[in-house]
Amino acid sequence: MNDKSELIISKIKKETILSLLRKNERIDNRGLEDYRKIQITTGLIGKANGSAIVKLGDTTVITGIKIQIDRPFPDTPDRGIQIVNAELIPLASPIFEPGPPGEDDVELSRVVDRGLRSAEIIKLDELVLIPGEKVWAVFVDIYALDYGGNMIDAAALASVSAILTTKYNKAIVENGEVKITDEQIPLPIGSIPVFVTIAKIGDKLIVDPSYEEELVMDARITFVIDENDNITGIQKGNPGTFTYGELIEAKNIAIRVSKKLREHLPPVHSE
Amino acid sequence: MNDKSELIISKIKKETILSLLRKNERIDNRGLEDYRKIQITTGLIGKANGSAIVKLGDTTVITGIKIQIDRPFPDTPDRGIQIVNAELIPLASPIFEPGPPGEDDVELSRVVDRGLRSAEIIKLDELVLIPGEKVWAVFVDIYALDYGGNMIDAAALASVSAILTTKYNKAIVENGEVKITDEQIPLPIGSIPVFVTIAKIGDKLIVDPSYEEELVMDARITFVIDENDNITGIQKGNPGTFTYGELIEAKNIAIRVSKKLREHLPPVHSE
Amino acid sequence: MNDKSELIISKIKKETILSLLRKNERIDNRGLEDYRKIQITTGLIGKANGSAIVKLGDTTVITGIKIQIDRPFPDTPDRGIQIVNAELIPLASPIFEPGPPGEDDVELSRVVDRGLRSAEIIKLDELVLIPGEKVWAVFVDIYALDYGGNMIDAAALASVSAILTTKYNKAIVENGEVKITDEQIPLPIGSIPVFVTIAKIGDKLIVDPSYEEELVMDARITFVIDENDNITGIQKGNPGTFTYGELIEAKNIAIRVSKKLREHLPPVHSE
Amino acid sequence: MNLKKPVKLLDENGLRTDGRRPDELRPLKIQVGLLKNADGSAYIELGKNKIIVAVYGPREAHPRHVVIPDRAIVRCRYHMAPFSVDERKSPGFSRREIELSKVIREALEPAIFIEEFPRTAIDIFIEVLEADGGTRTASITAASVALADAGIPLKDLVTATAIGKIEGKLVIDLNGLEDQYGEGDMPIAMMPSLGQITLLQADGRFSGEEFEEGLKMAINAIKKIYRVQKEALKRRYIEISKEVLESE
Amino acid sequence: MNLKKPVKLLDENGLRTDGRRPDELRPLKIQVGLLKNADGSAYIELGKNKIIVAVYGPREAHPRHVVIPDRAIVRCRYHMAPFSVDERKSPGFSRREIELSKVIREALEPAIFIEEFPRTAIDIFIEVLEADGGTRTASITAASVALADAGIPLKDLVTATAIGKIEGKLVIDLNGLEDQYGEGDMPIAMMPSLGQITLLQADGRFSGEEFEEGLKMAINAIKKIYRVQKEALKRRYIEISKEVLESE
Amino acid sequence: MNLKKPVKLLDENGLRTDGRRPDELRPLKIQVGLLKNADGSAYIELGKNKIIVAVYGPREAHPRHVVIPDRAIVRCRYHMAPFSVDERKSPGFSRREIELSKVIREALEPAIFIEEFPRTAIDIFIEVLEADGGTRTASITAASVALADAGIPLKDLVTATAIGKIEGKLVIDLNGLEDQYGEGDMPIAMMPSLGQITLLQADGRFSGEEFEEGLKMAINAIKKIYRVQKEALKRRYIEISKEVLESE
Repeated sequence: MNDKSELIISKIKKETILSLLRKNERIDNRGLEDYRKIQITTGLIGKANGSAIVKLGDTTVITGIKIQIDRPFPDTPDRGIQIVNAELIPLASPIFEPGPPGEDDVELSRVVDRGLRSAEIIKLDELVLIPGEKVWAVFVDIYALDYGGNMIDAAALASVSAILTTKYNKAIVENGEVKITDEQIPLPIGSIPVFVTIAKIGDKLIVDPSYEEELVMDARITFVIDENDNITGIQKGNPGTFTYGELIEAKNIAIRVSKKLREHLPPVHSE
Repeated sequence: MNDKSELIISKIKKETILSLLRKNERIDNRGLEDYRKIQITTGLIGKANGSAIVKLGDTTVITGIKIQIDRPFPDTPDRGIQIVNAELIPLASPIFEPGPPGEDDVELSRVVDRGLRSAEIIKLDELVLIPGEKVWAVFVDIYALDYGGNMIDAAALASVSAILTTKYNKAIVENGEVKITDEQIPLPIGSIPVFVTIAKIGDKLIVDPSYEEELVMDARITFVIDENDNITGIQKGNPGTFTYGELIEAKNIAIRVSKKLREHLPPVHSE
Repeated sequence: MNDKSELIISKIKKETILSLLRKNERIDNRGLEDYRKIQITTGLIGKANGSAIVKLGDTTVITGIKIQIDRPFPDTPDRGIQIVNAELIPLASPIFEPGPPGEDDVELSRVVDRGLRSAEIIKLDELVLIPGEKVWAVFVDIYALDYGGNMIDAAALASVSAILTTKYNKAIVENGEVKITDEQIPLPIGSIPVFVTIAKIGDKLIVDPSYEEELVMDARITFVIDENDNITGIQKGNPGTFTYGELIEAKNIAIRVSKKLREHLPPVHSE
Repeated sequence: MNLKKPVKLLDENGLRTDGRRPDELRPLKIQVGLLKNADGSAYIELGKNKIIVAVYGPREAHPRHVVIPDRAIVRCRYHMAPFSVDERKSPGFSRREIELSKVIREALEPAIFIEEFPRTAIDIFIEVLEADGGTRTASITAASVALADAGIPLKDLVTATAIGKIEGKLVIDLNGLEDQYGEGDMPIAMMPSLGQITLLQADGRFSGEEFEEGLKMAINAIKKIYRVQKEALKRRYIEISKEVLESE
Repeated sequence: MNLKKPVKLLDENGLRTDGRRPDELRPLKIQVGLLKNADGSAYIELGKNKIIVAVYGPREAHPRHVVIPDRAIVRCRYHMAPFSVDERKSPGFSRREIELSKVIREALEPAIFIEEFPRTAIDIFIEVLEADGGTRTASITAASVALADAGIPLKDLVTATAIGKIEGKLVIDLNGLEDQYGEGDMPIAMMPSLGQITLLQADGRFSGEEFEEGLKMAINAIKKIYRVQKEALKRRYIEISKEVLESE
Repeated sequence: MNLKKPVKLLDENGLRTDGRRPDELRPLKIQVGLLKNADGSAYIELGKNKIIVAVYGPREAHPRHVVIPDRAIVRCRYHMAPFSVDERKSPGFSRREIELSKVIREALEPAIFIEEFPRTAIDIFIEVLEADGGTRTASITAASVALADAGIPLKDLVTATAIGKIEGKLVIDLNGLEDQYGEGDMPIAMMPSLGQITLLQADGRFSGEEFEEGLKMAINAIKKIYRVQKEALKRRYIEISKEVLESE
């Protein structure tokens, strides 16, 4: 999204966004702390262990989960593996270029990965079959399908929803041999994080920036919030700045908004 | 060969090709179903298990075969491995660019690979040493040396000729251990495919297009034909089209021509 | 350093260098066989097994050594592993471009590697733990930090100094199991090579060319010399030429100069 | 193709593993214009296959050296999501995806009036979300609808299906199981109204007669799929018309 | 974060494994202008961290398509030497290094008057020679000094540190051990005189109160580091002045 | 170099494993102009080595930023076919091939009047079809002939061979076995008429005297190879003359 700032947004529209904000109004009539319409569909992809398509306003993103047996990393022999991979493919927007993942894809992957990991949504220590030898590896693959702003929150919603509804075949270890059974079981779930991204435009903080708002924003910050209002992740983005006061305010907004956002998530171990 | 259409062919030459074809004649005096002169040299490369250099008119291509013991693919534990790799290197033509294999290289590799595989020219199930553990891997490496049109047929001729004349050291399994013997044996050969490429220029179908003919052709289609006139592969190329009738005609030509082409192949298990 | 010749060096400076040389003088007042000021600092990097920063005039280069247990190469089951990797990073000079290692990086890596290997400075046959299974791998990573000419000699000085001062944990093999002990031991050292690079400018041979001298030189040649005045490596570079007589002279200079250069090396097994 | 079959692909009644007759297509659903950013888009479900296609263009072509002075360049990127198949696929482009991107592009380009858009690029992005045999043909079917949705003038839609051979018998529209264990697979794309075939591939083994019969079966099936394509486009036009009327 | 701790990170006296108090920084040394080729450079030692930064620019930007007509582009390349860490790192860029290059660039860019240098590039090259927790923040601290050394006009220096949580307690400037086995890590960069925060990340788990308290602790520590930065620059200016005087 | 020798490399009569005397070259065959597309080409067989070289140019250089206003750029790509060696080689470029491409280019460039062809590129493509020690020197020998065949004006041909050391004795033109188990290898290229050495490398261990003696031996051998090069070119000119005459 490096190039985004270069994209043309008409001067008039920019002026409109800014002058509305001065009155605490937004161009699409939302309140400053309102998310756009959220629609979550889970279980669409039959070959995936879990999947979710999230529509967040004009942004659409899909996450698919595949689970398979793998060798653990040498430094964590008694933990399963979680790998998050996000791609901003050119199908989703004229601003995404073909080619191998760039720094925006990498940042998105890593921010979602850390947010999931800090919350321990997937209890990796319960995914060990033979310590040091065989563990479950959970692949979380995120693809943008239509980009209309606030990719992080949409990608995180899709990923959390897919994880919560994932099913995989239980495996048992007998005499040092792993056997896959027919029993379908859900992932062991720890705490469930919600990602809230706040944009700063002028001196206003707004939740869930649309693409047009992103084009005029100074900076963005994402807070990852757990069920107990703890912060399990932060990522500031864009070359803009926040004051101490703005950060405290943004944190409070994020905690407040996270509760509403959380209601959209599918129930744990639902299908 | 994406760029080929961009290469300049003089308007006069183009007109000549087309007006001759209207009289069922070709610019190099061939009949519509004639191949250019074919010359096959096998066994040139001492360090390869098999090799063949094919000259097909102005096109020269070399295939070398290396055979070594490898681990089978997890989903085919009781089959040997066949890997085909073709490269259109810039040595062979100003239209081939340096750099990693592009889509033309990949298409050529895959078309030859599928044609060999469907015919089962190499009986992969006879190349197993220890099922799931050790099998023979056959590497078929194809390099263009001089490009004068109809790469697929030349590459296939070279590859089939190299396979038919390949020798490798027999291995025996004793007490679960593989031992390489000094006995040189040929590959287990199934049916032998012949590739026939037909170009459509205007409403004419011609066999074995030269480079100049490729520059004016609308479309090409390759049929892979076995000893019993079965079709074991098809690949249509170029953004042109065929009618149903043209395809039937092309198929009949291919079967007809394949018999003559087959006579050029070295005898099975020859050196 | 492909682009170096393109860099602008003022005509006046070039003339100055050449006319001084005609009088056997150099622009920085050195004699033709003098090295610039050499400063070697070892042991700076605590996490490396060995390290050295070398300043050679305006050139600064760092080598770090990491040693770890690895599987030997299949064709040398009873030898440890030596891997040399050099990178001319854009931090060090505006003439070094970002991106994966280019041909200059690769040449530097390979010249240093061969020079170390021919001298057998690291006795690789003493680094075997379980033949065919486990050996010590010595990674020699070289990074340019400031480029002021004669990278090969600076890189080699840094690498030799780092190797001579490397310490690693002794391992013992008990019942086919490798155990790492707490005892810190030095690498087994064979003969110690010194790299001497000579530039040819007009008909003059000068030692240790500075960057400005490299810009006007016709060719360069590096001799690697051991303690007994044997040549254990040569690499000619740049598209210039030498006569037979010049090569004999260059070899004699290199042997002569190597003795002085050798005095800068840290004592074997020092820290 | 050469693997041991775990199951019989045709039962005693001549029905296939999913209950279809030999000449029966899988359930087919096409949805047009669902993406907001793309100039044209389509989503296809064919059996368990789920594929989304976006078309951008005609638009400025860059880098400059790809520009062709007297026509548009057509580019195509066929990609399978890592979770679309049984074993997770690595996210990068495989050799198979590179080849299919090429043959799909060559199957679609003949239908486009590329001379009308000199110096531009038409980009076709295909993402396979779930795969179960026949993704290349379903991709072509969907992509030509997406091209139409983008307002790009076409000589005809391009419609595709595959002929297969299982238990020695020709069948239409192979599913994944039939593709893996059958004796032959022959994907075909054509411009149905013009009778022009734009893609033809095969592997496995077909006699000359099977080839001719298979082509005929495919052309019949293609006519059915063509109707579904046109209906999907019609629904989309009605939708747009409504939106336009409502916005006035 | 989630690994079993081999040691207690705070002892009975509330001291850390390296003997520091919770609010105590590691020994810090900054050296300016040590590289000859770079337009500006800095070397930082923070505890065991050893990092070198070179700045080139403003200079001609190429390839051309990256040029921005009304301002400079800022590029950043954060890299760790293979020997800088416990297990040898592969020399190529990891995903971590790609992300950190981006966030470091975004932390520094707000301080630069980029509008004053249209159509140019400012390149920041960071090489971590030894790493022991906190390399991104130490890199930012050093890089802003290198930018100043390059004579690039800055709104303020950028100064960075990290807040961590060990044994349930907030501490400043995590070392490698604390980073690996602690319960949280929150790197922060700011322009101290302007009170503008330019980087903020966190992982682990912090309550809202801890977040507020941590930010305050960080701002205090940043003031101390800021002094060290300014002193290092002052030393450099004196050095240069001497050189100039001597050369006259 | 350091491996245990499986065989004695010199027998009691002072003959080598392939029956040669120390100063004897392997059988050498050069064929010129065998490729139709290339502007110049040569095929060399030296013992079991089989190498083909194509030269294109002087031709337009692109991408543009590589153009040099006052001379031609010379580019070289040395590649070994996967089947050219004992163990199948991966088809991509190894570090060895990258280095050899560079040193071969630097060995040939001094012979080319590059100032006569400003703003152009001369491309040298080398494909090793079979390798058995000495491919770099055989490649140079063949490439200079291919350059001449392309009609590019040369100051002289470039001719190359290698000196080796086996069983403590200097020998000429190492074969693969001698290269692998010998004590030293010193490839040399020169313009024979001009007495200018354009490539010199060595590894192993040579005394100063061995270096001098080796150089002399190489220069002698190079004269023999030079004759073979010139004869091959002469045959080609006669061939061309005939073709021209016949076509008249």
